[in-house]
Amino acid sequence: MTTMFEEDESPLRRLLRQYARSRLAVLGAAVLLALMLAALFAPLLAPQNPYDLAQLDILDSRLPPGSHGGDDAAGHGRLYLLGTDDQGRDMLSGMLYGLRISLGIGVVATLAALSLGATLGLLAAYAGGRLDALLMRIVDIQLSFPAILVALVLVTLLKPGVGNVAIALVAVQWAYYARTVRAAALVERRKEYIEAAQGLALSDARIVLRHLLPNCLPPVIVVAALQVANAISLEATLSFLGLGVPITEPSLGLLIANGQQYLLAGKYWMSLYPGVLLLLTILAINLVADQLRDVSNPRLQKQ
Amino acid sequence: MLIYMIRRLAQSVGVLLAMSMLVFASVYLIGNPADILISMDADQTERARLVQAMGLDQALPLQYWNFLLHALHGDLGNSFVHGVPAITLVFERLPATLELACVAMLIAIALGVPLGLWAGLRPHSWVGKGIMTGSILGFSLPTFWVGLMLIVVFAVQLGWLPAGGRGPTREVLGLSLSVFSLEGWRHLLLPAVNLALFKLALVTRLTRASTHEALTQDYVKFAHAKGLSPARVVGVHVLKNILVPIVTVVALEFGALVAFAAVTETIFVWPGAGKLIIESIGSLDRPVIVAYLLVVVSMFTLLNLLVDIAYSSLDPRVRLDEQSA
Amino acid sequence: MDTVTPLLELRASTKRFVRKPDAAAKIARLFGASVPSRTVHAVDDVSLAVRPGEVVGLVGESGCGKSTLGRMAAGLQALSEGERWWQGENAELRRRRLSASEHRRDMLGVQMIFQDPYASLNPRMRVRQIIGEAPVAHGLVDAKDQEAHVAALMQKVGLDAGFMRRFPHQFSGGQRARIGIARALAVRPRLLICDEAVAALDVSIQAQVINLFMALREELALTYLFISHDLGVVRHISDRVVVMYLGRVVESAGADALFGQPLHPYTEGLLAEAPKLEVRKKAFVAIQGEIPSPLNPPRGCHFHPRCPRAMRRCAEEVPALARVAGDRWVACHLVERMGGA
Amino acid sequence: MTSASQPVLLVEGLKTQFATRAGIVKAVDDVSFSIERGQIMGLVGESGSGKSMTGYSLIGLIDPPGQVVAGRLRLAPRTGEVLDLRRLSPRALQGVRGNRIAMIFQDPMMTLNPVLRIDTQMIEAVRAHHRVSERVARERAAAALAKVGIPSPHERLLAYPHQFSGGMRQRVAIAIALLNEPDLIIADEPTTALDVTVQGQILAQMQGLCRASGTALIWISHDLSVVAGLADTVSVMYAGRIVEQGPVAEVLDRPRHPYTRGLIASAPSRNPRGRPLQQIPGMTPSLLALPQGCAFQARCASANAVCRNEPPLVALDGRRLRCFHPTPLPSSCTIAN
Amino acid sequence: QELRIGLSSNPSSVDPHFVNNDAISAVVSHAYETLVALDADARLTPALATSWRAINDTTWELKLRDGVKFHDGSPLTAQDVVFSLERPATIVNSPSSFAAYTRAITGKKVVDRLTVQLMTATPAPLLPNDLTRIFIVSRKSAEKASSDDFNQAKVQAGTGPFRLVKFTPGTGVQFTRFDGYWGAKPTWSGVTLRALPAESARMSALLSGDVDLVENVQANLVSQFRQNRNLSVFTKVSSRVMFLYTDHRESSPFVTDKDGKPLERNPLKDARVRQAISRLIDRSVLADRVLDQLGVPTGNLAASGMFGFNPELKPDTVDVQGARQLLAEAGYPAGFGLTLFGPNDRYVNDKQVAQAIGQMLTRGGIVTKVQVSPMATYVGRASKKELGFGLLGWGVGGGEPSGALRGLLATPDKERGMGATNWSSYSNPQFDALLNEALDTVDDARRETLLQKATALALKKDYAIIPLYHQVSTWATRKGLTMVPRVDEFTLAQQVRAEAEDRK
Ligand SMILES: Nc1ncnc2c1ncn2[C@@H]1O[C@H](COP(=O)(O)OP(=O)(O)OP(=O)(O)O)[C@@H](O)[C@H]1O
Ligand SMILES: Nc1ncnc2c1ncn2[C@@H]1O[C@H](COP(=O)(O)OP(=O)(O)OP(=O)(O)O)[C@@H](O)[C@H]1O
Ligand SMILES: [Mg+2]
Ligand SMILES: [Mg+2]
Repeated sequence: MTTMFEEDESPLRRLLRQYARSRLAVLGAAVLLALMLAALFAPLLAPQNPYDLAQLDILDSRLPPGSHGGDDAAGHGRLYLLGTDDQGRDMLSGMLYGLRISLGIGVVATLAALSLGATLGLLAAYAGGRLDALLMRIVDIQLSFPAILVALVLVTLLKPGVGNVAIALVAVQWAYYARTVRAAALVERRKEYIEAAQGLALSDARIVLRHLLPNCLPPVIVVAALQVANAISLEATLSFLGLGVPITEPSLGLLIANGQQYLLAGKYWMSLYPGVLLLLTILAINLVADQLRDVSNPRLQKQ
Repeated sequence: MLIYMIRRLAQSVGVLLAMSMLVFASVYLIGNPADILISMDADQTERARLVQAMGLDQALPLQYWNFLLHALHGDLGNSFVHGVPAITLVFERLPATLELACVAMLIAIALGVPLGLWAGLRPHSWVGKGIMTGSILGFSLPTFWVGLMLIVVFAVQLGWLPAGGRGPTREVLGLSLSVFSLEGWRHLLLPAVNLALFKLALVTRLTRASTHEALTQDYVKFAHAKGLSPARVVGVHVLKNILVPIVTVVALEFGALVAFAAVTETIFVWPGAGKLIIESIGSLDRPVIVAYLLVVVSMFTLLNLLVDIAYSSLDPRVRLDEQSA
Repeated sequence: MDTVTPLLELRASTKRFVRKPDAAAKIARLFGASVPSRTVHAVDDVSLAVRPGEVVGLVGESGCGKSTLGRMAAGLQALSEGERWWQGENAELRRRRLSASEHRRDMLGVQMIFQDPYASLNPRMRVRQIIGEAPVAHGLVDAKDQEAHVAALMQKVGLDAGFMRRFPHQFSGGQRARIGIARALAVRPRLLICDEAVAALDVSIQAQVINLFMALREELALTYLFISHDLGVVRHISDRVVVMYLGRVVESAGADALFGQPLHPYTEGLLAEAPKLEVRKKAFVAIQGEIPSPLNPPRGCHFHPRCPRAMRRCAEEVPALARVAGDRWVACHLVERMGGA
Repeated sequence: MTSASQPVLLVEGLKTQFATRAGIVKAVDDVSFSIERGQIMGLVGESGSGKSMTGYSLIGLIDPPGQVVAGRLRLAPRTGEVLDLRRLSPRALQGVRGNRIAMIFQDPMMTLNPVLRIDTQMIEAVRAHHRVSERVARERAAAALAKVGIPSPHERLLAYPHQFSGGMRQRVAIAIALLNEPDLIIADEPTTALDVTVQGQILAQMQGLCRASGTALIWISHDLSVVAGLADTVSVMYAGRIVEQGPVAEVLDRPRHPYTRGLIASAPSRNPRGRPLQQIPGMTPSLLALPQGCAFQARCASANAVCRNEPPLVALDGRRLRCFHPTPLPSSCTIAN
Repeated sequence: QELRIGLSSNPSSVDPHFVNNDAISAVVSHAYETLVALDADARLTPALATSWRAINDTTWELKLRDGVKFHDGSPLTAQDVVFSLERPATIVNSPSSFAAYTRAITGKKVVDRLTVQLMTATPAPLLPNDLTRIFIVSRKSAEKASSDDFNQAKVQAGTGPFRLVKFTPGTGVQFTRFDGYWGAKPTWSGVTLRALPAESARMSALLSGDVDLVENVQANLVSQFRQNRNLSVFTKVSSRVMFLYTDHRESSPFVTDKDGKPLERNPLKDARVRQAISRLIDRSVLADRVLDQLGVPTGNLAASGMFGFNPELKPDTVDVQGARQLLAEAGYPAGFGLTLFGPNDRYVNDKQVAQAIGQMLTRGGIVTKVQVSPMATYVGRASKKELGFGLLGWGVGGGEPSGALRGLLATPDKERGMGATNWSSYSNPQFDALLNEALDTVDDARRETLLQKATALALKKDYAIIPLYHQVSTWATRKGLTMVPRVDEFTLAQQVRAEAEDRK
């Protein structure tokens, strides 16, 4: 028997192949990968541990890019390739670690929000009835709060800290996923393959986990990729408002926020470099997510 | 429609109630307003007197209950900091925020829809791709950073526009607005652009996506087959269809815009409600926080309702009472 | 006549879809607003029996309740009224009597094959999973034998077993229909309910799938409830045909009898309208009027507004489904009179 | 007039291709036919055989990356001039669409713009081609609705599409096609989504309207029996090519292409009840990976080495045929009777 | 000619008795005056009262200035003074009342039109200082007026050189010259105060010429502004002292060993440890580098030159060796772990200072984490004594440090209003006795000595808190303006002049 499909291709491979069609998106993916690696191996790459106060020297503060520090045993201080911030922190190291925190918060918060939201959304859709109504009312309430305010109040409440910023971001985002997943699940639930599974007397848990979930998640995951960028951005804004991560362990956003007051003084490097890195990161994530969304669109997949 | 209104009303009351409770509890948990409000050199007696005057000596549920009783009479309490009714304060500042948000939204729509249409109609052209990549930038730049850059470039370096504050205002229909003078606009421009940037990206992408989607529909092909000019097909058939999602998102985002104005207002010293809320959170001015959130959430809810109504006029298929709860 | 116990039976079954008024609607009613509670009588007092080994065809226009009836028969949808009998026993009582696993066996005894070959297969599962999941989950087949089982089934429905690791999107419509059939067969059902199972297929493929159905019937002693709006197909494979109109059965008869001499005016119109290869330059004269909405069906006989021979009585009185002769049932006042005369 | 001799539409060697990343898709490959005034041509074939693309090619509505790459499309409307559709400027083509050639699509739910009222959609169709006042256009629209059997047309004009049933919508679409009294209507499976009785109504109306106005009609369908009852001539497509073409009676009663024959033979009504249907083995090939020569060879019982060559479309027995091994006549006669 | 000033605060009211807040008092000072004023160096000077003296231990007599007119046209009389001293207590919803300054007064006696006697229950040496806080308003206008009327400029009840024109919450305040002013005629025909709390916006406003003068110049811009031909910078050591408070309790949260495990005994309880901390901090680096010279190292609470300043208390100099030795003596040769808390939105470069201190301590062996948060959260936790070690600033107001000693260091005593802000839980009966004596001493010279002694005891001997530096206040103006900067950080148009005019 002949067939129309010659290749025995897995969906993942097909996705990758279609993804690779846009050069810009491939570039974005490459940059993102590089950034992630840089963040992951920051302790190995960074010349300094910017979070160890003992390694900082206030006398080396605010040095322009390419300066040497003064206070070294040998007399020649170390080289600060991208300058230092107002604590004498090596900008390069600070940015690498900051990227780690920013990406970490963005990814962790998004993943947590996604799992929480998806679970509740699925539950609501599959169970229906009162549970559904209750969950959706909570979602409505959550969504009618402006995100930034929720985060603001929460972080103030929980006291600033990496974990708490992530919690605030989860609190801001989960409802969104719950609603999206529920909507997707309601559509999928009507499809005949679910009915077929019910007809095959499979257990509810099995139907939800093996049939419903895998079909609701992919579009949401793509959205989540975009949300990572949002989360990073929101964390930066919180840091700017003085409510973000600890001051001695700055994220990219906090570095920018700290550096911005030196802009007028012409000490651009303190906020420009982390700003550019943040921009690059978010740009890369968006490029990747954008393309992912395009290729995961079934309308475009058929050809 | 009536049912729908009742349902929405009940929902909003629930939302407002839940919200006020949450805010009450969270402000309580953050800290004691008395600590920050009372001047440091005040002694214990003075403190005790003030705490009592603000009603902070009572148990939290009791405070909440009192608040509810007063709220039913439209009294949301006096600002701890300003001493005036919190709701008055919020309404005093709201016009400035609304003005900023409206102008920002207008900028976003006026630029975003044409750009999005262009990109949607020519998705493979360089211009189209350029618009889309450019719009990612709008998403990527943190608002506060862009704001500072705008100030540095346009106010300090070039000296074209003022760095912050609001221009002269005029009372119109009880709202003091600053859009009636050149000076007013000069002050408005930078913060509005700053605020608009994110939404501009959003509107552009949404328009493009909807256009793209609409173009694959049979009715577009049918319109072409009727021999309509491409201008009419795009201008009437496509536009009217993509209007539905755009109006929805724009209206919903308008609420977010008002909320997000807090950051822009802080940077540009725009005397709006967003700045007020940031200050109030900073000083734990609970009545103002509650009043602000109540107003904003009510606005959100109202907008939602308006969206739904607009929806049904734009998209005749939607009938309000059929949206199941 | 009915000496054989039907394998599956629906007795006076009704399915209503009601949107219950919520609190807000009730309040609105208090204010005097007229809030219609919307009820769709998808299936209205229908009795249907499928005897072992039989192929029952179910025809009717879109929205007349064929799929709903099919789902009720398959046990996928609860009945609003009436009873479902399985192997001569009230399914509800039987369920109470049986253990969970025995009940599951019962459910497996009826399998449905769906219209849409795209939507009815989980797009994120491999064929092996799709076909092999249920038998393993129910312990019909050992996990290690899954592959062999699936391969055998695929062979049976005419698919290359080498495609086991593929995903549904990598198959054509006809192949997907076969996968759906294999999935149903995997749990060794006795009754297959085919809901428009060939409607989405191209004519040339349709023939292949129909042939497959017929071959399986012989081989596995299967019973079918065959839902379709294509009269030609139904006529070809059914022993008995049931015609539905707007939630009710209007006529039911052996295939030859029904196609040879339709009694109900609707059946008559349906047959007349069906385009035929043999008829050239036909002067089409259609049944007049649109299909009414099941939300507010006409009173009396549902068909009377479109019936060329409607009488006053038809608008008032619901005609009962009455036996005309042998296995032949019709719900029409005209026919009743005929029968009486 | 020359109308008797000159066909309304003459298509010669039409080729439409899609340049995709996976290769060139020859959606329409060397299609030729002609239609006389008032004549109904059925265009049949299975899904993906290029029926719709043929239709779209005629009115220049192929979406990129598709392109009409070859062929002559000559339209001779009542106005007397002869138009080469492929040479027309976009503007001129726009003047032909909906005016001289109208098209109706398969899905009645999707063809009307859901957010515009029926009157808007009808009036714009009139005013796109005629400088008339809105009132006149509205009258015309109402008249057209009446013609397709929609009662109280003036009121119905004010409705939105979602307030109509599928059959009614399709009739509105037909009314729009009729508005400017075109010379040719291309109907792309307009009744496939409809019920038998509703389909009957629409077929009846189309038939009557074409007879009355002398409009030529291309009826695209995958259902041979509909075409059998409606059309004068039929063209059978397979994998982008016309494999058999001729008067309905000739082609359907005495099919000579193995594919046409298989198609007809597989219809349940052509088979004894309860017996296995005759079937065409195999599946429709992908347009991307067509075999060298005849596209049908893999499924054809009589295929041999000759079939690796491109079969030409040859006139035979009052029809045109693209096959090296035409089925001998007598065998099909028996089936017909 | 009009003067436009960019404020770093956002005044919430212009009712002079509504809220006791320095920033608002500064704004209000354009239109209202007090009986006794503080000069630029925070020394008492006559204002609406030409003289004041204690006629016995519990009675003060004040002579009012003759010929003073209110903006509403009425003349200043003793009745207005009595009214003004009573008004603060009548404002109930004030978040921070001025009543604290009038509570000591138990009786008021109008001797004649221009003479008032104020009676107190106990000796009140600080009454004149307290009177520097209370603005005098016209009874005629203010009697029936609400705070709102003040804010909407419906009442014109001040005597100051400027008259309120308009107050726009969130935007600023506008004043115009009051021609009937009793003192020197102001240079400016009008004054606009614009609320520009965001630093960059305020600085940009000056750079772009939107305002003529700004207060609180962004620290890192001071030197740049100094070199800018178009700008002038003015600085003044302010009365705000920055210090670290340390937990004196048996155990303290956040005090750990070097690995972060909680310690049973609180090392901070040992004065040697506190001294070690003080010695580890390089105050000159803080002042010069971190604060861009907007700080002056101090070992005092009062600023140099102020009443109560103790010249013998020199700021500790950095001495890492000595500090380690002290730690070793105290039983922590290897150091221990701490968390330093502080605000991030209150003082000049507060978060940078906190981090820099963190660095210095960490290098000295006390591994320090730094946690900064907005003042709102910080104060809440600190006042509940949840934090053991923190950075705080204190404006030593009213012209002498007794308030600071009382609030920060006295053993908490609710009845007597002692130790309300004693977050370090410091308690030394000897200190309390000294302070109490000072508070009852009317004789200025003796009181000053007592205050100096008390300060020395707490700061030098006990290291109860660790003073760091005095903040330096800054102003920048466009070229051509001069101003007299004030130690109390007030920005007053009265003290700004155009240079050209000076030369004339
Ligand atoms: N879950 C449901 N809720 C509400 N109404 C329903 C539901 N399912 C079916 N209906 C209604 O019941 C009626 C019968 O539907 P059903 O799907 O059984 O028709 P059908 O004969 O299978 O039609 P088709 O040929 O289009 O498949 C329809 O009017 C449909 O709108
Ligand atoms: N955008 C496209 N890109 C590539 N190939 C296309 C595109 N659009 C259509 N095709 C191809 O053109 C061929 C002809 O399609 P067409 O729509 O004409 O088929 P059809 O005969 O109308 O089928 P159906 O009966 O399903 O409507 C199909 O095989 C399809 O794969
Ligand atoms: Mg169905
Ligand atoms: Mg087609």
